[in-house]
Amino acid sequence: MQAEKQVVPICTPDSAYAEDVFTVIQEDGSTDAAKDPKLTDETVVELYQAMVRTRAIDLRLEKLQRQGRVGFHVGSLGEEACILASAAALRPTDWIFPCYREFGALLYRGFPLQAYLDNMYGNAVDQVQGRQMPDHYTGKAYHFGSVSSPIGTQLTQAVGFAWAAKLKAQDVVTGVYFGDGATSSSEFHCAMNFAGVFKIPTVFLCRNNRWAISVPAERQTASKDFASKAEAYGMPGVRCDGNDALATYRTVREAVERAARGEGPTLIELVTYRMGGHSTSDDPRAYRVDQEVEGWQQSDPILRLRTHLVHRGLWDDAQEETWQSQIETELKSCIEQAEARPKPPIASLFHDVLERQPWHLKEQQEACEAGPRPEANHG
Amino acid sequence: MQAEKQVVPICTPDSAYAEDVFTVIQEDGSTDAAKDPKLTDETVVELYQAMVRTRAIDLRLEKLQRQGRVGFHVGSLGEEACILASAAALRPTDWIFPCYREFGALLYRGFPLQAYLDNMYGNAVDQVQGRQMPDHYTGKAYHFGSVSSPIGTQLTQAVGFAWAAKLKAQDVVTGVYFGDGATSSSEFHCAMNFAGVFKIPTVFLCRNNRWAISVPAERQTASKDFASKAEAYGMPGVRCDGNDALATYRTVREAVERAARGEGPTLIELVTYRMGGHSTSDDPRAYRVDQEVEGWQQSDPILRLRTHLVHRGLWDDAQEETWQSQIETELKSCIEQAEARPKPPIASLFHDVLERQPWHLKEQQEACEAGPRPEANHG
Amino acid sequence: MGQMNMVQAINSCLRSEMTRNEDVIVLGEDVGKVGGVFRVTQGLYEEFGEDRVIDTPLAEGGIVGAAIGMALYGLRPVPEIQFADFIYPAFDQLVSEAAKYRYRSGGEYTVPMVVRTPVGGGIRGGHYHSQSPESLFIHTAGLKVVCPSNPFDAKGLLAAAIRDDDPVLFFEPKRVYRAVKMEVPSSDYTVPIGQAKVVRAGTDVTVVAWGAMLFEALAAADEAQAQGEVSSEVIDLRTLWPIDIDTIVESVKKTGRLVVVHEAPKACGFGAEIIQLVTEKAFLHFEAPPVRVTGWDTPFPYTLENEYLPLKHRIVPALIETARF
Amino acid sequence: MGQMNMVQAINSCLRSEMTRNEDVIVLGEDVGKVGGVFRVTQGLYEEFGEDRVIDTPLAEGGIVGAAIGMALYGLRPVPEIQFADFIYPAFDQLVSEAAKYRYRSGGEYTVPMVVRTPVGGGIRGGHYHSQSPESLFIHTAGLKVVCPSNPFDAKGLLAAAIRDDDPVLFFEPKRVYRAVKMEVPSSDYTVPIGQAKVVRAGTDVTVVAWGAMLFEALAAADEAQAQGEVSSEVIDLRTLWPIDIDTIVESVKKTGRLVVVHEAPKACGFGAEIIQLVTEKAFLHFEAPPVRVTGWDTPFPYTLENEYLPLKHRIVPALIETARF
Ligand SMILES: Cc1ncc(C[n+]2csc(CCOP(=O)(O)OP(=O)(O)O)c2C)c(N)n1
Ligand SMILES: Cc1ncc(C[n+]2csc(CCOP(=O)(O)OP(=O)(O)O)c2C)c(N)n1
Ligand SMILES: [Mg+2]
Ligand SMILES: [Mg+2]
Repeated sequence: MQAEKQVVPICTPDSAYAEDVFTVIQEDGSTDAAKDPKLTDETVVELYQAMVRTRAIDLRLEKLQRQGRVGFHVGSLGEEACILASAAALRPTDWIFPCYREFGALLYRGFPLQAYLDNMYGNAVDQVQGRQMPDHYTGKAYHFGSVSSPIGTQLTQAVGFAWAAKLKAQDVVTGVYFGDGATSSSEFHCAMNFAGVFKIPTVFLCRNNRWAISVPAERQTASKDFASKAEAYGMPGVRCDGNDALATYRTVREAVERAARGEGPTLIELVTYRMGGHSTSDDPRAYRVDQEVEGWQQSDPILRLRTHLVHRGLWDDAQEETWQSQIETELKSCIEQAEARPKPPIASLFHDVLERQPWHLKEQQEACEAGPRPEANHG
Repeated sequence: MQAEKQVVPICTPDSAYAEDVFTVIQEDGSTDAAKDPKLTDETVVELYQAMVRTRAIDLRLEKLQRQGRVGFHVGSLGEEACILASAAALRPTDWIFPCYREFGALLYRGFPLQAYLDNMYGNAVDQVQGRQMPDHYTGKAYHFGSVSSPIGTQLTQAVGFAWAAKLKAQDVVTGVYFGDGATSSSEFHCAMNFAGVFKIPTVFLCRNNRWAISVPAERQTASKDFASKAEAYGMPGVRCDGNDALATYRTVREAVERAARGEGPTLIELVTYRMGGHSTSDDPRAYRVDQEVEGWQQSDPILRLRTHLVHRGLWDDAQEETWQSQIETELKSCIEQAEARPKPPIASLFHDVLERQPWHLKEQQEACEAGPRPEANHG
Repeated sequence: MGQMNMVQAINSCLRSEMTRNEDVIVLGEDVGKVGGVFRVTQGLYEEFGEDRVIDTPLAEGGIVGAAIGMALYGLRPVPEIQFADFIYPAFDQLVSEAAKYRYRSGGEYTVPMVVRTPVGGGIRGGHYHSQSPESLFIHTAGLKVVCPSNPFDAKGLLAAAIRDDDPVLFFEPKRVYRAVKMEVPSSDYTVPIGQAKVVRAGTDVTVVAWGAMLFEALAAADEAQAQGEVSSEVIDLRTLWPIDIDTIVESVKKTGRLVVVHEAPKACGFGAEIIQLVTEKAFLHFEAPPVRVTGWDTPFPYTLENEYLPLKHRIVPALIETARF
Repeated sequence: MGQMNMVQAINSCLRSEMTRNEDVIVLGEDVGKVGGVFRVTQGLYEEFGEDRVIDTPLAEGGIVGAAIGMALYGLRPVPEIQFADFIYPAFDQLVSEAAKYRYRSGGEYTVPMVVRTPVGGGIRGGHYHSQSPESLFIHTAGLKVVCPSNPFDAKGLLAAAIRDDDPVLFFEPKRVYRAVKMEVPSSDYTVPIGQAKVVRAGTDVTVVAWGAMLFEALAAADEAQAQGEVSSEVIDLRTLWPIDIDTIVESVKKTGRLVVVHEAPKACGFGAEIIQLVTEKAFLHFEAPPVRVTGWDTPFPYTLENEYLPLKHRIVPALIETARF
């Protein structure tokens, strides 16, 4: 990476994305004062560092998966601004309902990297006891939900959660992440509709990364964009440059404040791009051209924020190097730990189905524990 | 009913419905030439007659239900224009996917009243063999679907049906009926979205009758109206006076033509009012004020079209009387027939589950036929 | 104390639970002003206000999804699904989410929610107002399933369900709603989840039933006694899952015979499961093949509904034949 | 003829059915350009074009609802649900609509649709990429349910399903997708729906299995023979519903013993139904209690997946114990 002043183009959208996207960071790293969220030096550096860390973790996990050391990973390459800056804009008292690409947001809130890696390895220390696939973490203490795979289900839950807070007159906003594909789901419709009717303090964070596995955004909807779907539910919709950390921060923050004031939900379309495969199971070359990827790489969200930092004199090559090597050290140690830990015990299979273990699961646990072992277990 | 010239106000909407509704019939029965669909005398009289007939049947069925002779009825009082004029505007080659209030549309297409009443009585002659509740008819020969109770399920099916026709390059449009409440369903979202993306020749006929059982329209959505939901799916949305038969005809016809030209779907909000209870099981006085009902009664869709007929010199009291008595005669005979007919045989329970009766249903049929009879059967 | 039917008993329970704990809220289609299409929530809107008795848009997935979110927050939502037949739009939220939250989060999150919904036939509802989908939810690990047969149990079980920290499907036999009256305390009490009840002692054959069919089983037991001198022990299951297997096994060990009655279709219905659980624990005690008397493997019909339901006329011969096997 | 794995066999079937009948169309998420996440539909988009191999928006309810509409029109749609775990948003359309159309319309309308979806564990998919929801659909009158265990049957059964006039749930055991190769004719043929197959003859105990567990049952049969001199007769069910009960009953009449193996949770799983059907027809032939070897009554786990699945190590003792009972 070059720390010299450079020009990073504003997100290079194809024609479908060309209009009216809210942008703050200019090509040279400067900002439009009227739009700038005016983050402190500390906050903006922290945000940048979190984005860099998220990417480093992503890249490492992809490698571990290829080496067969981790079973699966679903990453956020290219979506670091839209994920981290939105997380930063939510207040610590607000709750995040994740899709599955937001481990960066969880870590941003202080969730230990070690705990995240224990989840990736599904070991005995994993909070979810190796019961779920990698990247299906949970972080209640961090005001962060529980990842599940079915697309969209978190949306109505995020609305119900914020609704509960509203009924209790507690100042809680929920921020819920989902993809462009998820806007086609039933859950999106139910969640947006309920949120609109009951003026629920939920901020809908649509990561429009252009792809739903192999299906392009224009196959999800004939509407002119995703933000404009808000009108059908009587709420405002905003299109925001999701590769621009400052634009994302500002847009999300305003929606959070609006929600907290009791003015109801907002739909935010964060225009970004999934630079990697859908997950480690996917090879995107089967359905999209390199050119498209290369185009978006030029407005890499990390480069864009870095240009801004450099413009403000807050970051240089030396700092970058130190930070990268700090991340490497931390990652190395956490991976070692996670790999050294044993698998969860058999008993873990049979608990937490219900609050108290019913007789049939007690019997099944006994049978399983007593029985012969399978030839091979994963892990 | 008065056949003298009278003033019938244009649908008396409360404030929520006040704006931009497409209307053709003026208070004095005249029309705005630019908007008038210019129906022939014959067509408009036929349409009026069908509306009157529909109402007479509704009223009789309500009575029969109160007398315990029919199990249930879900009627269309006040919605005759929106149902009949839309059915009239669809071409005979187009297919209707009904909600559950559209027996009038089925009869308009020539389905025998006798067959409808056999369905109401669930007797042995009923096409569906008394398997479903009253008002769950089917009319394939009339290009009319099969009524089921779950809200919204017909919507995606109507889209799939029209899509199939489109794939086969056959000139078929589907018209699908649903209520304001149904716009909250998952099915509405899926259907509108698929129709938009694939430019399916479906006309979405939203009977906004203001109520979903006891839930008012403003509890279904925070959007300014239902028509404007179309934008989220990249299709046009139209608000039309659903108590104005000519406005409805014109609006639906244009959408049908548009669909047939390959220009895709249209959402039509037909602004009307459910003048009766939700069904014979409902007492609307528990949740709405008489004033509201009375207000809407003044723009009764039948009165409005009649005023237009009188204005055109096409209808008078004598004709009305003859027509009413014709309906009565027909109804009386059909009811007598339907009541005289036996219940379906036990065998009818065990067929049509699958194409060929599998062994277990054969055994179950034998057991049922051989077994003792229950103390009482309905019917 | 006073005579109540099941509608009144459930209403009384909701009222007392909502008074006891302001985290209890009710939501669903038509539950507010009109008090539900069966009037089970009548008066709650007036008493607790529109924030706690919420008429929702017409979307079961939204109702249950939002209720799960409320439960995650710490409320105790009691969503109503107007008819069990309309629970399918919420199926994903129930099966993929409510049932799995505790397990998948390692116990971090729980969903203390009670989904109330009327089940069963007997009101001339045809395909879509008559279904009994309990086995779909019993098959789904992580849910409790309850179905009371009478007003007293309905009130006590619903109170227990609302205070329970697991998601509960609370099936209300609509045929019983107004058909049975009994003494029900106006004070609050619970009937524990997970306990069946022997409601008629007998020696020749064990009959397991629940909900509306319990009364058919009882009537059949009387008739089998009169007609064939067969002594039937009738068990009201009350909680379907987790099942109180001990009570059933104990009875079968005594009678050696088992008949299970349910309205749902036979194939993969709960009857097969109950019988196989008993087989696993007491096979050698069977003196006759265990028998199911159930709805047929067809959609639920309208006109011939009484031919479809496993009413007394079909239970009596099953009892006599099993006893005489 | 040629060696094919199951992915290739299903692909070959789709290709030949689409060639044979232009009313056959494929739709679903990612089925087009990329050929499905398991590559089952690979090449079809290029061969038949985007009108007949349709990438849809992300909405299973929309996919199945639209497919039903297409089938009503007269097409033979073959929607793909990416994983059976994601079929629940389409549950209402399947259970309330597809299953009931013929019955509720008095035979006027039919839904010749085949819903293809991968089922089962063995790919480290955790809760949501491993489920086997067959019993939910067997419980629903009006659906056929098929689950082949090998490439030859997969091709033949899928062809039969596509030509069938009833809605068919076609469950593809993803663990088998690329694990087994065998000779599969490149020409088209059908394997009739509703016929099980005895794939290993034996005298001591009958084992019923399907899909991926068939291979575990076979391996267990060999091991039980070697370890305990138990002779197992293994039946590959192939069609789950309507079930070929005769083949099973005939076998049980010979062996007197029955073990059913399935991946789905035990409670209200298909195992209980199969056993009770045999009980109803051949109770007196049981020389030992019939036994289930199934997934546990928990969500499907990740790390300990092989402890969850009813693999050989759990089937062998069941065979030996049952035989020695
Ligand atoms: C209900 C459901 N259907 C299908 C899938 C399989 N699936 C997983 S991710 C995905 C695409 C999601 O795309 P999008 O919403 O745009 O999110 P992104 O992955 O781009 O962040 C699909 C189809 C699923 N997880 N859940
Ligand atoms: C999925 C589902 N949920 C609930 C019901 C019960 N129900 C029947 S009609 C109705 C209201 C429908 O309102 P709307 O869509 O406005 O149609 P209208 O009756 O006014 O014509 C409800 C809630 C149902 N039939 N299906
Ligand atoms: Mg995406
Ligand atoms: Mg309405």
